Amino acid sequence: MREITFAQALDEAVAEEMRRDERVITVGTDFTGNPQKEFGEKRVRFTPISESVLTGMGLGAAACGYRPIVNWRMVTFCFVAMDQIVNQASKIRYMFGGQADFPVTYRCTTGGGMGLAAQHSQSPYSMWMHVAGLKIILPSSPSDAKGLLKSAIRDNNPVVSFECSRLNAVTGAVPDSDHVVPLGVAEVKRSGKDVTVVGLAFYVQEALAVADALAKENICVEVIDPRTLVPLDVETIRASVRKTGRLVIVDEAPPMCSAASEIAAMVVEDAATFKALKAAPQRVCAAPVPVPYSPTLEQAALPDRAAIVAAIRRVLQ
Amino acid sequence: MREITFAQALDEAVAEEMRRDERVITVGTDFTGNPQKEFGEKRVRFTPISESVLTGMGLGAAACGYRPIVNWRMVTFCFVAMDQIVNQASKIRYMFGGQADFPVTYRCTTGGGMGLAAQHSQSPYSMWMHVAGLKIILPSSPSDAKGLLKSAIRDNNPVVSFECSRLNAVTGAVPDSDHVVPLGVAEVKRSGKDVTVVGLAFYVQEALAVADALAKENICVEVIDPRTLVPLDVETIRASVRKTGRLVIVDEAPPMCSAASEIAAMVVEDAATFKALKAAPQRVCAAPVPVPYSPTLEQAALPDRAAIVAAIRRVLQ
Amino acid sequence: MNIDHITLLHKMMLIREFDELALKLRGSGKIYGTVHPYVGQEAVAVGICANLTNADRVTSTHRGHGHCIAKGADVKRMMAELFGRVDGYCKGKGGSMHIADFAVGMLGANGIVGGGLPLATGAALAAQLDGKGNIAVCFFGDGAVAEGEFHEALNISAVWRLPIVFVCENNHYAANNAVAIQHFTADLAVHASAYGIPGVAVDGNDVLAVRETSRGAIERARRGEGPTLLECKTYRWYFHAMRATPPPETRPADEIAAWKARDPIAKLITELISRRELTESEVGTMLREVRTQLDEAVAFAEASPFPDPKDVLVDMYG
Amino acid sequence: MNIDHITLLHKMMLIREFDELALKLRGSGKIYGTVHPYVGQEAVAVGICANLTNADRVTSTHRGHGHCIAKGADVKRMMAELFGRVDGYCKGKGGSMHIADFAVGMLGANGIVGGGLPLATGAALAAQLDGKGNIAVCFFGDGAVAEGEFHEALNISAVWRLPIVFVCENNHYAANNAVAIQHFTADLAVHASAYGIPGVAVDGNDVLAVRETSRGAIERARRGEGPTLLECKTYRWYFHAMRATPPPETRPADEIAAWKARDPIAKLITELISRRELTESEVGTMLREVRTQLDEAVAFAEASPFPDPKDVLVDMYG
Ligand SMILES: Cc1ncc(C[n+]2csc(CCOP(=O)(O)OP(=O)(O)O)c2C)c(N)n1
Ligand SMILES: Cc1ncc(C[n+]2csc(CCOP(=O)(O)OP(=O)(O)O)c2C)c(N)n1
Ligand SMILES: [Mg+2]
Ligand SMILES: [Mg+2]
Repeated sequence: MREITFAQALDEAVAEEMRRDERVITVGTDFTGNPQKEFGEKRVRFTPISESVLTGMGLGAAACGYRPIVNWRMVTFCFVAMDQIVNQASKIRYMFGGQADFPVTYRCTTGGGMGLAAQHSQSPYSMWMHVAGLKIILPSSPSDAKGLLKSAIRDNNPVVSFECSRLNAVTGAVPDSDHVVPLGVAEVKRSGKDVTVVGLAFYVQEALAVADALAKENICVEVIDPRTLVPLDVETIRASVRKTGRLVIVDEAPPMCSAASEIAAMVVEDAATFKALKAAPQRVCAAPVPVPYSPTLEQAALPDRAAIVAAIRRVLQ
Repeated sequence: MREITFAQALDEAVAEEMRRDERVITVGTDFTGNPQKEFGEKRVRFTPISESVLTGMGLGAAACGYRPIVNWRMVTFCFVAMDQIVNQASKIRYMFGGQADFPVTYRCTTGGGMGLAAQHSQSPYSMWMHVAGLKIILPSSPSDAKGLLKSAIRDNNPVVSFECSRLNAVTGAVPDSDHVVPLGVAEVKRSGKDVTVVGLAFYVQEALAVADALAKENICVEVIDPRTLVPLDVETIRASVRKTGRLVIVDEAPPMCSAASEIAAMVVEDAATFKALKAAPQRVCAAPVPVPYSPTLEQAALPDRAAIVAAIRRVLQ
Repeated sequence: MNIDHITLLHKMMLIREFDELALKLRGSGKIYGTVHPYVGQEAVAVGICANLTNADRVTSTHRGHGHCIAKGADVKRMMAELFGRVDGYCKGKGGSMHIADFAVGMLGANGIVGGGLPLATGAALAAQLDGKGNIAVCFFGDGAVAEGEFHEALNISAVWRLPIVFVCENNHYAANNAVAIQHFTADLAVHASAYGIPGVAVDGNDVLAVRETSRGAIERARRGEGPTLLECKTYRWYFHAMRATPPPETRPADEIAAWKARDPIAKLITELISRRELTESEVGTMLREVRTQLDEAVAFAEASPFPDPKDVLVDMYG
Repeated sequence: MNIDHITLLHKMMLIREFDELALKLRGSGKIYGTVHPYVGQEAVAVGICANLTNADRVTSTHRGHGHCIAKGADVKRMMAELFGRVDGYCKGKGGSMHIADFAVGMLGANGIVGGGLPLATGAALAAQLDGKGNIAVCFFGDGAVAEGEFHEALNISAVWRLPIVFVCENNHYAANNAVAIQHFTADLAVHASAYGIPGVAVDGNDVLAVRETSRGAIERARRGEGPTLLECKTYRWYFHAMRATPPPETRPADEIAAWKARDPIAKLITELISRRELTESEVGTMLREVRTQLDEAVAFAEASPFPDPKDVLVDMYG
């Protein structure tokens, strides 16, 4: 298997799917590499800065037989397009009684940790999770990035691909063949018996690092990556918690109504899983503030390994 | 005390605050009654259908000494203005280091149950809760509606007022004097010892009705109305759960990453409260679909008293 | 007799009678939710759709019944949708504001002012990529012109020379707000010039004029010469929308009377009679036929069952 | 010597040297995040702000350093902000893309393309309500013209005759996309006509022309006659933005050379020397003074502490 970066893996996913199916087209204000060279100016389109029309345009073209990939770039920028996401994309299939499919993929980057301040450091996936009707992927490794994005492009529904910026340069092995990771399947990234840590995106890597460190103290951490936020693989997470009896969730979004809240809620509302819980589930999230610019404050605002360790120790008490 | 409707209570709040402080102005595409008559065309402005510019305009005018009330009408319509809410209103104070205050109030209606179908039946408050930097009110009675909206208008921060449409015609006693309900204070609407039911908006009334019915079976339900979603009065809810050991949360938004998820998560992550829990907390939410039009489907999609009762029985088992 | 003209008249009558009936049925509680009557504006949808095939796509608005019927949707299934029944176009999930019929190229009504503009632009992109000379038409009101999506859609369509016709139905009001509250000018075709596309205004109460003028714009789009902004000046006869009861009228009585005197249906009838393409008695027959058709639609809707609550999760994903 | 002219030159120099320095400091890691250099466009901010007082408000963009300095912000506190220190304008919370100085009427840079337009419109509404003849100015790029918020802001400002000047800094690129990718025409002042407001284009590299032309628009706004769209044609000398390292240049070399030959600062110097308002040696002195001032700003920034992590929750609510 080749070692490639997260960013390369995503590019490969798009290129392979464009080769595989000529109905796949892509629009955005910028692209890595020069996809127009291979795929032409019709299928790869540079656009004005008009995220709202691009978002609806992707949906409209999807309704007419194409499989558009709309690149919002930073998640931040697509808030101007929120109507087309919330009022159109998520509802259109159901409210029209299933008359048509809408195979559109929306891509954007997420996350802080790079000194980009409030507007350019957001991780608001839970806002999309709340809106019934979208599928959502959030990969944490090059291999998952490629496999999930390929599944997203092949899916017949609007899928939002959240791509964590801090992972861009991370390298990892990616299978050579047509590598597809199904939507809705979590992965146990490391198996353990003492505590379940559910990490998201960058924090999967951080949780694994913490697990390594705690192994030296004979604390056996199970690390789970949901990989897909919608549909969420509830059963894999619950099964892990039933085994370990302890749950820590790590994410860089602020806690309130976050993916971490959802994971906590769906774990505890299952009677058997609740019964198996030996300690109060803990969320390790960002401080409830817009991400500040200064490195000292940004570090204080975002979760770090120490915070993960502290939460694990709390649930082990 | 007078008995007035929920809708009247909200109108009174605006009118009284406009009388009290001439910096209060209001913009929207429509108003109930004829506020221009009393307050003039300068302070009460009919607008083009441009929610995005109205939202930012409210913020900009707030930065310059006014206290605008921007009426989005249905929450649905403000998704076109989401950039100004998420990227500007919620972040502007913090990211500018607290240089200025932004006393702007955004009003909108929420909720289903009236045959208005997917786009016009939304209750997406959790999307705003997730974004750090906004305050949020969600009243369930005429008295709270008036008192909370007055507090919102007097608050020096962007406050979003979610106003449940199904409550519009509900009447209730409202104190005559300058009636203000502080932000961030939940209310125990009915005291009980067996189970804590946290209801939101319309479902506070429904929870109270269920509590009445179950009282006949000697099931003693405590009903809590958070009233303000941000800041959320965590302690009142936790204290109730520590007393009853059981928690049911009722809301008409879909469950995923909802206010109900947040309430479940923040209850269970407190060690003492977790310890006091005798059963798995239950969420009673809408089905994870856009609200359908047909009455049979809409009823199936939204929570009802039977679902609340069933959840209460589950936690009492 | 000119079959095309008779078809225009028939469609306009069908729209009018459909919406008159829908208002009554809303009043009696058979229809739920909100009804936005299209009465008075029939010439716009009918005149434009006369130039379209099923392979051409349209997007519509909250006031969508007219566009549906003009594009060829079946009034039976429309009525069943308004009744919230399983045989409705959306199986009862959509209702008045969300009727779509993809089979005839009707990509849906839309409850969001301006919300259909991006979707139509996407349909136009698909048509351009298909390269078969099909086009997209986007209907929207004068109110929608104040929304940013209007501007974004025109801009990108102009830059990409998309095969699309933007049809602004300027009925001079957005809900209760007259056009002067919304815009500097009542002539909304002026917006075209900044995008370097033709901006054309037409009497939206004259179906033959609408058909003729829009044909130019549509042919232009089919030839790959890009978008047109077509403003149809018209007026709605009734209130903006009705739920349980009709809301009070807030517009000047003389203004309403003047526009009613310019009834697009009466105008076409007069024209066709004067051309001897039609007789009074044929008009009567046609109206009876339309009413019978609508009675059947109501019977169809009544006979259709309500959706099974168990199906609430069906149709979410494809 | 004409004090006003010298002030213009001084501000332009200060902006240029500030941004040249900021790029270096970004390269050396003293500054974090992204720096969007304003170099080449100095005449726009300086020419326009020369007509404003602290009671007039401006909103800015991601490329905001020039607007800050022109509006009267202190380079010391700006530099401290770029360094992420507590004495920065935002106490280190904002950084380059979010500098604001409410005391001088600078309502903030903005990381969202088009995001400042609604805010400025609100400031204009406040000014109109105040009735004291103050105004708002909104700076934005050619890229922002494609966003819906541009259109919404112009429309409502026109309908309400708000005292605002919309300043489009047309530097012919949005990131790497030339204006032809974004718009039908490179002449963006054309958008004014649909709103019934004046649309004026000016050489954005000629500070005296900018000052003169914008004065007209500003006085018009002060008199209560409503908004103007002012397009300033200019060019940025460098890449769109720099993080750790400068990105490659993608624009044609001859285009860059042609615009550099029209350096707004050199142009003003030549003009003032030819008018005998300035000598070469005075220019040298001024440049040295500017550099000293910036050295002091860096020293000030270096001396200022990083924010205490414990203060992460401070400033959230008022
Ligand atoms: C984004 C948005 N804002 C507000 C509304 C509420 N609304 C529904 S229809 C309407 C008026 C629309 O006027 P116009 O576009 O002229 O269409 P008309 O009703 O005249 O056909 C308004 C304000 C909405 N549906 N969507
Ligand atoms: C809504 C939004 N979309 C995209 C971006 C990313 N972005 C930042 S600056 C920029 C180009 C802006 O071009 P222009 O408005 O011409 O300003 P200039 O950079 O030329 O000064 C883009 C696309 C953004 N910040 N906001
Ligand atoms: Mg209208
Ligand atoms: Mg530019």
